[in-house]
Amino acid sequence: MTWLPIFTRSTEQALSGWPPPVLDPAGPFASSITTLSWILFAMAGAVLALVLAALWVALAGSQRLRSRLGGTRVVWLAGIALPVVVLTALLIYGLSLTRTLRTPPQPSDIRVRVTGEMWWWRVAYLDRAGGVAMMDANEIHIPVGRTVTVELESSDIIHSFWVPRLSGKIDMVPGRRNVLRMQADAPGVYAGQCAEYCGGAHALMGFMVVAHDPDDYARFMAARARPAPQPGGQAARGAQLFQDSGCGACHRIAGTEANGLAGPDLSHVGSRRTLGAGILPNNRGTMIGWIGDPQSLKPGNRMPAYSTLPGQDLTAIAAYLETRR
Amino acid sequence: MNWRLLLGGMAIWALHFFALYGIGSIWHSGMNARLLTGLMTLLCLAGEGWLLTRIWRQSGDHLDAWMRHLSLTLIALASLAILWQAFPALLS
Amino acid sequence: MRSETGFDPALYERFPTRGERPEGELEELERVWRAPRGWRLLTVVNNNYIGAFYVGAAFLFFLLAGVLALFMRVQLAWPLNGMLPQETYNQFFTMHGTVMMFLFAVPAVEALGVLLLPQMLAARDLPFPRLSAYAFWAYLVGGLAFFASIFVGLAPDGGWFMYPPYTSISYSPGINADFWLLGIGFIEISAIAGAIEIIVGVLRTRAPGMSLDRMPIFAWAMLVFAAMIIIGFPAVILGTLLLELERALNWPFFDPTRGGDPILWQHLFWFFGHPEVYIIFLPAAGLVTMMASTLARTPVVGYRLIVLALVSTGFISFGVWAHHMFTTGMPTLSVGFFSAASMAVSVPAGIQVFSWIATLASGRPRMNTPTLFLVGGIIIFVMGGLTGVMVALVPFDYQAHDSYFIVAHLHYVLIGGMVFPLFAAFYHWAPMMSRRPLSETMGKWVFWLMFAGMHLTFLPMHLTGLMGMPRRVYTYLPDREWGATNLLSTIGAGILAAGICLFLIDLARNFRFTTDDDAGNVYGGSTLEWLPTGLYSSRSIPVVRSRDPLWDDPALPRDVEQGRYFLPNSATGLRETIITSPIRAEPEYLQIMPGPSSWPLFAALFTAGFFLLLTVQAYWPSVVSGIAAILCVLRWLWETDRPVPDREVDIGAGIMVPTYVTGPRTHGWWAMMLLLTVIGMIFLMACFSYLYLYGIHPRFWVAPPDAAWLVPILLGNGAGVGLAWLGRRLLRREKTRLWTPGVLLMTGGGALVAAFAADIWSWRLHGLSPSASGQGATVYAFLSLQGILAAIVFIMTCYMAARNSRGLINRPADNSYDLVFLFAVYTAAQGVVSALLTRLFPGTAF
Amino acid sequence: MRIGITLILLLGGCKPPPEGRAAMPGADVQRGRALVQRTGCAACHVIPGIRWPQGRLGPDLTHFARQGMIAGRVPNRPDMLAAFVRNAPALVSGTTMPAMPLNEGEARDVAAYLYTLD
Repeated sequence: MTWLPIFTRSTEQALSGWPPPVLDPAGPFASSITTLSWILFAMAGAVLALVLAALWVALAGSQRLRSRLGGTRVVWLAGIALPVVVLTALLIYGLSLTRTLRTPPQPSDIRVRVTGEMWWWRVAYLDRAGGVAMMDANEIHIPVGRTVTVELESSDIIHSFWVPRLSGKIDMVPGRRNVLRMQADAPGVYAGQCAEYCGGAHALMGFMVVAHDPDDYARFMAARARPAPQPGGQAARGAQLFQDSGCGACHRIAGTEANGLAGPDLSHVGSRRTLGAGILPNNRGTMIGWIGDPQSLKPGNRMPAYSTLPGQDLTAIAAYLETRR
Repeated sequence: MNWRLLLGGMAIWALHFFALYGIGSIWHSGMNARLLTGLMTLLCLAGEGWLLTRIWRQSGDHLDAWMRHLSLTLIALASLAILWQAFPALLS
Repeated sequence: MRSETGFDPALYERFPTRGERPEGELEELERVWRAPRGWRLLTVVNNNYIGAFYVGAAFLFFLLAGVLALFMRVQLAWPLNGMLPQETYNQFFTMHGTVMMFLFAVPAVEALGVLLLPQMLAARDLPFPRLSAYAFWAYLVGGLAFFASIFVGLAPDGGWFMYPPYTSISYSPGINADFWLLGIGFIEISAIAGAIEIIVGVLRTRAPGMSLDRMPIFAWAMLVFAAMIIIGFPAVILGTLLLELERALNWPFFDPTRGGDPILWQHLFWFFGHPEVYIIFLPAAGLVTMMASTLARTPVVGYRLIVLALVSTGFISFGVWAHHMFTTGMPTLSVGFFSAASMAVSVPAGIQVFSWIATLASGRPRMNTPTLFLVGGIIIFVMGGLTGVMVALVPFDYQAHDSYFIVAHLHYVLIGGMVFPLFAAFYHWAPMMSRRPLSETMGKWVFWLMFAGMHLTFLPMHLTGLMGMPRRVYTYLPDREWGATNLLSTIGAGILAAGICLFLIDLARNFRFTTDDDAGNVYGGSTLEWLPTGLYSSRSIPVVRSRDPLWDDPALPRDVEQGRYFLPNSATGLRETIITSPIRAEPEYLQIMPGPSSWPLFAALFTAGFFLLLTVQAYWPSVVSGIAAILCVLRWLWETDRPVPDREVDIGAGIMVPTYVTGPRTHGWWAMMLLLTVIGMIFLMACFSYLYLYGIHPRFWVAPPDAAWLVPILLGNGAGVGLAWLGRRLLRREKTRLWTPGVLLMTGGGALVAAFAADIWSWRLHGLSPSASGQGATVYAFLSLQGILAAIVFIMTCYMAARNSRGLINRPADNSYDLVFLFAVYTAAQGVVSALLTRLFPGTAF
Repeated sequence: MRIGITLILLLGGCKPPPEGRAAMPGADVQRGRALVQRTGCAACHVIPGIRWPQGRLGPDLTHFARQGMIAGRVPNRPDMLAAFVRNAPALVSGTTMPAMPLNEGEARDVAAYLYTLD
């Protein structure tokens, strides 16, 4: 059963698990690595076949073949000359590809700063000057066909940013700012995951990258830039409860008094595809369940349980958060 | 033959490697790093060559001959590794 | 034939000797080497016993860590399995990696070295039997206590790599991480003690005539292995020391907000951690080479190329540490260097693989159990090596790093490169120390179960990794399609485990430990360990004239057993072995060896007590235990290095060698130089850390104290060395008062302590606090190292003064005195260098 | 063959015919299950057959059909259950169970699904 039917891969792919994301790239940075991967697999297959054949001859071959194999000449040819030639070629290829992948950010790139937290992702969209244009969490929206510079930071311990279908991974190291470039060539949702062990809920630290058509992207960003509507009815009561329950101490909601920075920014939580850093679909039930008892869904995370709130209140808060799109 | 000649080839590789690591850490990239890397590589390859001529002239009994061959192959492998080591800077 | 030491090789022609050996020689050898019985067996120091205990203990840890792996595999069998909670899983995978690497792999190959090397080299024992005993007991007690932490939920959970800041006090406040740091730091000491022993053993206790080109390949491999431990382990010792200091005293080595850097740990850890892989692989590769030759009944093809591979791996593997750090954001240029070195290090591996194949091809291999394990191991290792080449390419590593692809890669390399060869070796060498060989029939079952299970477990993991599954996750969500391959892996793990269980049954049914009536040369080996042996090793020590002496001289076993070679008796009535020259193995002198003693055992127990009590924060009991450990070590040393009545003895065929030698030719001097290399490497790593942190965060740095402080520091260190040197000179004078050299040495030790006091005082007055910045932390780390050394020198000088006052010093020169002198010279030099470095670089320029 | 029939009969015997109180004519169990997934009920309840999530804020629903009362206050009847899943606070004031965005038909489907949890 698929609980997060949000990744853009067809059903057959999802059923068979093939091709695996690393070999199913969706952008130029990942696909250059995929090409390299296939070359490496071919190389490995050929060498393994050679070794197996040689072993076969050594153990069960005819006397004539065995005597040809049983001398230092074989060591010089297959053990030294062959690896040197193959490895030199691979090294040159690998180095030039590394240089391409590590090209410094260009001014034309879209800039996003992602900060690793235990165990979620803080996302800040940057403007040309490097100022923060918009805050979000656990979801990165990018336009198709444009290169995105992701600035990687950490606020606590080492994490690693990895979206297999878009690019390789780079670590988020406290005290440093690493840079990764990625690009998606087709609209879709691409799963990402923390790849560096960061204790506790490391296993449940996911996120996603959403690639939009350029027009769609412009509309999306414009919609986000508009101030959220005043909540009415149940949502209004939820807004009051949100404030009274102290949620604002940890969470920020743009345009309100809630300005906490300890937890994910909730200004646009209603439009996110997932909750709990990529692990739950976002709907009324999961939102209420998450607020009521986050520890049973993601053990060890930093959100305290609000299980003492009655159902109406949880519903109201969830309804309020749903309006923050 | 002695230990110094036997391990000399690889010792020069180590010297070259750590020098390049230092250069890369200080300058990261750019012209300085490439020039220094090239210079260091030439120096170390020359060192291997010098060692080669010294060992070439050695003679002696079975053990000396054996160690001489071993040293020469070590020098060859070290030179290859030195050359590869210089690729990242020289090819960029 | 040339000579290395002035020994005339023509004398070898006197062997094998003719004529009857005198009555009672063999009985005396047996009496001298007899092992203690009953409870006293705990005091045994002979390599046959210690080696067997050691192998057994290492295998026990293999099983324990394997059980942890099975639990993990069951937890991962399907998505969201709830068998192991998150915290427990994190502790399990940390312990699995740590125990496999530190408590199984390294000790296992070291144990094989202790067990096999003296036999292969036809030495009576390793040169420092009590040190082996100490290393073994320290390892066993420390390892068991460390493992027990998992039963009380106190096991570390930071991964076997223990990356800060996760393992710093802020994010891991419990004592779990301290268990790792102190437990492993302690076990590393044991590994280093073993490595020193192995280097001296291989280079100085070979049978006469066994020149470098006639050494068994395993001896070459162990030589490189031990040298790599000497160079590599100090980095992690320093790393654990720094991290423990950060945790206990808040010295910010790895805290970026105060001028530290978490990546520094990764450099220190992997500078040890990658060579570690080759440290594990090389000895096993040495065994493979020897077994391939024996099983195919043909000399090794490409012996010289294999030595080339071993030596070059020893070097180049120190240039690949940062390929574990490609994704940390290192400069592109540096990343390229490490990629290139990673390519270079695979050339020697290729040489070895094709040498093995050529050796098998040139002979007629029989398909028995060791051959199966050998060939299976080669196939698995080649597959791991090929994925290794893949991840050595930076772009591919960006995808594969920290994914299950790496889990597959490393298990292929380690299981193919070490575990399968080890099982081959179990079957191959069991007849050497068991009355019965292991079962061939069961062995084949064991092999096929392990081989199939291994592939079923780890082959799908490559795909799981490419599907995007990261390592070290306790569970995963159902929507990622990782379920099928994970289930296969779990089934495979069960099959692998079944194979190992069958091996245990085979062991229980057929293995019967013995030192004298063993099953013998079942596979027809060519090297000296297959000579008939007792606890004294072989009856006499043969002259080695080729690489495969047992094949080239079929009469050798008989001649050796009839005492027709070197040292057919106990020349001095004590335990002894011949010390030979390092290159040509010419006899130099007779080493008197210590016998059984309970002091190494007590020293190990108290050392373990010191570290474990420190972990649970019982500081005073810990100090008491530490002092007790020092006293035990001194007590054990007290009986050694005594004057010998016979200055020269006949070691066979009228060849006379001295019994007491001093200076750079002695095995003790070599061991001390190796120990100083270890300490020097720790210091070098501290210098690297200091320069590295300056390079990363110069803005935290302040000007050093006034350079005038260098005067007392230099004077104190100079005076220390001068006084010790003077004492050494005075030993030579017959007329000197008896106690003068001891007092001079002790005063010299005092001067070193005074120089250290001046150094630390200057920084305290200057006001730099160790918790202020990376600079403060590293400066005080230098001071801590210097303080420890100065304290050790002072204790040693007091010990020498005590020996002197009891007339236990040899004149005109004394080995113990020389060793203390060497240590003091090193300490003074390190004190001067660290004082200069911290004051002159970067000085006031930043 | 005969053994097979016996087995089928035996198995059938294990599952008694639906009791009167759980009879829900017209409700679609499959749709109910899909709705349970869509609305995220499992974020608070352990529900058999749903692997993820398995929240523990609310009670475990493993044997829900056997339960006598809903939330310990209301009799476990189809009409009551359908009303409860739509708007629990209206039936049981102070309950943590929130009102869910379901229409009446959907609520009956969900209730029907819940009665399959025996």
